[in-house]
Amino acid sequence: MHFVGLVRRDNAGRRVAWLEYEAYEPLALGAFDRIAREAARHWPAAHLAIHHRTGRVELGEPSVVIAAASPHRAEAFAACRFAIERIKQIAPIWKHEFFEGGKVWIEGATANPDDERALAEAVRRACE
Amino acid sequence: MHFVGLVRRDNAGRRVAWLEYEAYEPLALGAFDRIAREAARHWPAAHLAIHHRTGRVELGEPSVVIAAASPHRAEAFAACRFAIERIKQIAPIWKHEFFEGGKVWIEGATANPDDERALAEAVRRACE
Amino acid sequence: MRVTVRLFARLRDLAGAAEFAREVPDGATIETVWQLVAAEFPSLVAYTRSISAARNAEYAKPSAPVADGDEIAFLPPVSGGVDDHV
Amino acid sequence: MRVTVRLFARLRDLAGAAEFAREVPDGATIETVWQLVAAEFPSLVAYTRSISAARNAEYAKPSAPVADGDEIAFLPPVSGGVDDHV
Repeated sequence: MHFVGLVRRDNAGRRVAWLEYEAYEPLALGAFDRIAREAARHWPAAHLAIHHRTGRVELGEPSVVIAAASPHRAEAFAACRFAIERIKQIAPIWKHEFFEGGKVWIEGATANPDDERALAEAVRRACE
Repeated sequence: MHFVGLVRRDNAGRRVAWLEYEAYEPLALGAFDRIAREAARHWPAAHLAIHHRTGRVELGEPSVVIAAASPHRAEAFAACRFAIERIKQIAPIWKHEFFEGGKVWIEGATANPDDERALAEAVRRACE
Repeated sequence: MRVTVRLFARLRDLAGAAEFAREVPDGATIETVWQLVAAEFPSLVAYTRSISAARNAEYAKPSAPVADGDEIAFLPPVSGGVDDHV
Repeated sequence: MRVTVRLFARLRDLAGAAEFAREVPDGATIETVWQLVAAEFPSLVAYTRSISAARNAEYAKPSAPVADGDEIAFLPPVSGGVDDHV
């Protein structure tokens, strides 16, 4: 299965014009590997592939794509959901939102791959 | 997001050669509409599209594709998972498995769209 | 009155017929039609408790009345979607 | 010893610099490097409690020692993936 995250027009009451994603690329690729290994511990049959755009991304375009394959659909769903939650937690990627009248860096979570509570929350959301 | 069900080589200890899906097509299309309406009651922001192959399908080919779109990823995941569970419950589609040395009709659930327990189970599996 | 009976998947294989017209009595229900079909094709009797039925391509209960010209379909347990390993 | 400091996203905008080399004392840790950077760019001080750090493109704790030639990156809170409406 595939999860595709699309750039939305509306965010926090602002009308988005476009986004620019910035990544610390070698660390981001390492984080994707880490996420795949974490998922494999919980859903051993599932295989993950993760891709995230960088640079300018227009409205309606995909910013992130996750593919999860498994003989069992429950594991594919769980691994895929886990991956998107975990990307938001630990992937060193930043969203620069350009809207009518300005721009703003969106800042979410302080990335800490060793935070066991965050990991547990991602597993919980993955709906085993 | 998309869910793609692929034909597997191994089923119940048999080495599958290919599958043939048979559908009662007008009723199947009606069941897909019904599933989309049911999903909309639980996850109003999610939109579903469902497609199922009929006839011969080779190993590794997709047999079923579900697309779920929603502004909120949780709803997309839930509606998509709900749809696959519900297809298995009520879509008038039958799998004829051809394996080395024989063939067998796979029979699962007695289709009953009014079975509230089955519906509740599909909602539960969808992981709201 | 006259209805068209449709059988799918293993029901069709057992009966050796996918679609045929039959005369049914006035006041017949889905269940009446099934009993006539099962009497004609005894190999179908084992499915009496597990079939579903449809009338004119909509799911219908056994007690639903049938009308002249209806298409009455009998469906063995379904197996669409993906493999049921979970 | 000498390390390369990298700043990303809003940290880079605030400092007006993406990458620069700095001399750090022997025995320095990630935290030492941050303190030097924050002293040089006071607008970064507010991020002291919310940054993450990496050493040679691997996440590292504040207490991790740094070595000559290391690339030390400081990362504001991340926001990849999809919008956080749920």
